[in-house]
Amino acid sequence: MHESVVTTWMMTAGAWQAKTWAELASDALSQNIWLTVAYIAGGLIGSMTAVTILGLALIYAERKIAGHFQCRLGPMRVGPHGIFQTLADVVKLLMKEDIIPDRADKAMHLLAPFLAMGATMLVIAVIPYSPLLQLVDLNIGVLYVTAISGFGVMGILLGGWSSNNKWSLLGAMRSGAQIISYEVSATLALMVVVLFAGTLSLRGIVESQMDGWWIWRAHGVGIVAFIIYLIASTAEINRTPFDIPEGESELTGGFHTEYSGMRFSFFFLAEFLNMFVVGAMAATLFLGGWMPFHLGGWEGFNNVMGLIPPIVWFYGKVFFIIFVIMWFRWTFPRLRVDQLMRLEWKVLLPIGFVNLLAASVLVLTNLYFFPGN
Amino acid sequence: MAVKVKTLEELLKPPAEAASALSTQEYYVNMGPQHPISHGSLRFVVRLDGETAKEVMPVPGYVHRGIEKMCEHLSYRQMVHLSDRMDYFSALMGNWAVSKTVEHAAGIELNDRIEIIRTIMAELQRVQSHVLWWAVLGMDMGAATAFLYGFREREIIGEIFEETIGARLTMNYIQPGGVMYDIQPGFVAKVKKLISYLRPVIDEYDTLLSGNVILQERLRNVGVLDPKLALSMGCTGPVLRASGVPLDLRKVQPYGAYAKADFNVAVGSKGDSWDRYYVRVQEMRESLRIVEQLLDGIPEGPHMVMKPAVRIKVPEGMFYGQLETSRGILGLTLVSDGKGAGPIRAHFRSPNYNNLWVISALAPGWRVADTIAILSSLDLVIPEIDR
Amino acid sequence: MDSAALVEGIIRKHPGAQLREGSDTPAVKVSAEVLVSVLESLRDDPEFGFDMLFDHTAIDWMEQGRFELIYRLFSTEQGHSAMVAADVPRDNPVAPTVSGLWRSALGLEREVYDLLGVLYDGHPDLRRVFLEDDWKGHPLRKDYQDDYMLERP
Amino acid sequence: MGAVDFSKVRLEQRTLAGVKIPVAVVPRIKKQSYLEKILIALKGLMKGMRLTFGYLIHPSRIVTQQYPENRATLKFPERYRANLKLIYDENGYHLCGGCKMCEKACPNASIKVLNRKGPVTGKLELDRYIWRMDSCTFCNLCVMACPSDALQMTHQFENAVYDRRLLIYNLNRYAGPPAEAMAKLDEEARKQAMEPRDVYGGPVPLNGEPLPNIPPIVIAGEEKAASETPPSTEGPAA
Repeated sequence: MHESVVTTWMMTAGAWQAKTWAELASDALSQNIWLTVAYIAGGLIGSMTAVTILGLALIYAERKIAGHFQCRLGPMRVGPHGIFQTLADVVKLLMKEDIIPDRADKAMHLLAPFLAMGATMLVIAVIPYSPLLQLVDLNIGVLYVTAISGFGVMGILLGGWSSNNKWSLLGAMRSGAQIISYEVSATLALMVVVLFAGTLSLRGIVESQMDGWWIWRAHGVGIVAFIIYLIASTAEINRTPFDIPEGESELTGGFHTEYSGMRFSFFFLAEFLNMFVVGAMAATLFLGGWMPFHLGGWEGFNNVMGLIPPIVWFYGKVFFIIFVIMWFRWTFPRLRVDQLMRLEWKVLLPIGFVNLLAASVLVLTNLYFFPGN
Repeated sequence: MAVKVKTLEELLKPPAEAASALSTQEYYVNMGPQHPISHGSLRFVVRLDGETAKEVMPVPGYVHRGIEKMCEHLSYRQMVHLSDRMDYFSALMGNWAVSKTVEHAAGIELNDRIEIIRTIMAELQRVQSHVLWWAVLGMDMGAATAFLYGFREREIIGEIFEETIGARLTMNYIQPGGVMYDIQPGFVAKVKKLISYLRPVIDEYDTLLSGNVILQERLRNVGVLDPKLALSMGCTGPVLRASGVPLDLRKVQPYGAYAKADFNVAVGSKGDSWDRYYVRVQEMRESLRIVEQLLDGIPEGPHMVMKPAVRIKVPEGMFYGQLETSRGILGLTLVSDGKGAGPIRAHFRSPNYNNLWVISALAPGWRVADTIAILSSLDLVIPEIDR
Repeated sequence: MDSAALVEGIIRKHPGAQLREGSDTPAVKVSAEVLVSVLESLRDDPEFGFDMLFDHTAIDWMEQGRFELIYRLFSTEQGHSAMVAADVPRDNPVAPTVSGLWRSALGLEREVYDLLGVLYDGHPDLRRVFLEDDWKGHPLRKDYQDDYMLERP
Repeated sequence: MGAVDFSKVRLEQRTLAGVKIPVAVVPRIKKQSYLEKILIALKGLMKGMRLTFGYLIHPSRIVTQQYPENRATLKFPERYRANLKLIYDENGYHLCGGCKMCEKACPNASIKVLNRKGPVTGKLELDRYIWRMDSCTFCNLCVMACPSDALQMTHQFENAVYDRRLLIYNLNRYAGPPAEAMAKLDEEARKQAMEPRDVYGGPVPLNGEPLPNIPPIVIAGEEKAASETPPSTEGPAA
């Protein structure tokens, strides 16, 4: 994930057409199978390391941001300004006893956190971090991401069901209903961009935004789709104001009530990585992915923007989205389960459909900015 | 024994087998005594059908300390510090209730200074208590930030108390025959500063929570308490006032210096959780008004009309005193034999104990999350229920 | 209505009632048999209009062998309050329930049962409130003893 | 324009219990159409977000204190009530005459004053002033009851120990007459009248074990009670 500075600068010097690592890998496959195996193994290890670092960073960020939203300081003890606090917590969680409730469905109870985590890991593989860095470029990238992130609910459902606890079960059922509902809206919002870009490949979508990001190129349709996606995906990843599956004050923790130690930390990490995935998808589809911010006609400005490495652009956009999601969490109260459904089926879904319809009209009539490209 | 006494186990009948494959099965869950909503140690046995609560049975008693029994062994002065430990969010009003009853029983006359200091302190305490309730309601609704903001203001008011009283929570300040300490010289200026700080902050609360559509949807039309039912259930305080009955002892039977102040009694029009919510927010503003009016008119005089070591003599008989705490009417029945230093029987009429049972009338038919909202809007303090 | 007139009015309406001495609030004493009917008429009679059962408790007069039940009533219309007292014998403390008149009695009577052991005939849900269901004894009785009680030095 | 106009509190006069009461009827949430509702809702949410963002970008509004680090700058109000202590005058003599008023005033029996017959003066004087911090509620009644103003609540509030028995303090530094009586004695008699006392020199908890290395002191008349109660740190006295 973290390329050397040299590579980054090579790319910014106009090497966007260079082959990605994924393409190199598929080339290599035809030549040597061991290269491919090495590639897969390297990718796995690389993304696991990246995911761990990312998770720790995000947890730390959330605690600090939450603290400052609430007139607090956040963690201050471990390390300067508490930067090693998350690390200390990880050590603590790893050393804690892993309790499996009596009469729980053991196999499923053990499996659930890994399912939740695994689904997220799979999505990480297809996200284009920069022109060069993308593990796999699937030609059905958007479809793959929606499908796999829907798979994550299996972990929550299994975890809640197998815990043999009524609160967990309630949380899991809520989560199931919630994710199934909100996936519809999220996908509808993504479809808008797919219509404009004319491709399902994430790399293709990023490249289609060379002249402008889809959030503003489409006469308002883009921004509506973006807002719908943001709300729906916040719900999909169970963040406040849609955190009813955990519902701390109602369900005492929801689906992960009975989890402790490392397995709990997996659920915890999965939540934060899901947030990253949502941020990455929103950035890729609506905010131009690793594309720098360009304004038509402002050559000097564009050149300066182009000097910033693409990976910085990508992460900047992702962290902005993540910040907004955290901002939601530390401002809003929680919805009730039926209000949640009402919001989806009575507000988001109709607006999403109308928006998709409007988008298709715009696409057919070429009535958006820079349709030629 | 002719009268049948039940146990909780007998009430919890095992859920009937589902009649068909499509019908649902009811189940019991225990909310509490260790549950984030229980705000202390209160247990609810809830019969659920899916997400819908069918029956809510409060099971109090986890913090029962036998305060009434203890009072039988204590003197009238010593009783006061136990009232701190009932409704600890309005400890001063508990102190005042005991002191008021004892003074009434022993025939102690107070001067204006004592009455005004007591009133100011009690109203500041009411604001503090409501701020805390607001914060906790935010937390129960999932808005953790509101919780921290509320605590911030609570601490600021607590510092005023600490300055004059020396304690923040269990203050034991209002004593039979006066108040423990006279106010500090800078007290009036500090409280004025506090009022000018709190007013915009309460508007800020409106922006953060009251104006938030999610909170409005969570509270509006949820748990409507009919005024007739409220009276029959013995509700008092904001819970009753939200149903439109302006029963406020500060107006109905003015005590302290309330007759000197001009203020409105906040009432609701429908009696749902929203009314219970906003009545309290409005009460904070009215309390600030009371404090502001009284601050300038504190007359000179001693802060105690009798020496703190003098034994209080209460004649034989039965005495009753009551006042309006943050949560309703707290009454105290004292039975004295005219001989001992303390009562032979003391009974607290607890506002929370009566408000508690409302939950079992309001919650059925609502969802689990609404049960939380209703409970939160009732503003229960468990140690006062259990005593 | 002021206190003297209130007591007089109640006694006029209910010949069985008599003044309960030694209370600072207007108080009458009735026998336990007529308690419910007296309270019901106090609630429904527009002259009194006691729509709230404010408080209910009992006092253990151990030497005299009786529990005195105390009902505090309040009228939100008239603004007056009254206390009705009734005696039940200490060795067979059975009292009629008033939970059919005011719902607040449901909780208050449970508390009195729990702490003083007065049994309420007809109470739909007579259970202990604070103490466990298998607790022995009733702590607010004057002769209550248990192993963990500490005598004040 | 929000869903609720918070400034619009309806003022009315109502009569209850024969008293005219000015009431403020709190605002209700207005009925809105579908689109209006969505827009107002979004606006309300944005307002809340603006508020929290304002706090995020103003670190000066942070109110938390870094407690153990800021010990040096912690400020206590003068009347702050924490651990009890006996006041000593400039010569190091306490003012307590052993009248037991505090013991009688204490609601939790946290104070035990033991007197002895003074070896020099021949009068009753303070032997041990035992304060059970573990059951003290800091109600200040003892300080108020003291006729010779010998007691004070200090600002020392950090009391964490690993054994509850260590919370039972002996407050007087010496057994002997108070400053008032000391004034009548000469230098030599003063020294003789004083017998040093340790912080942990009092009797053991009502039903606890003796402290390690500290010999238990049996109060006259309570030997039996002390021996009968089982040694336990989790007794009901808590």
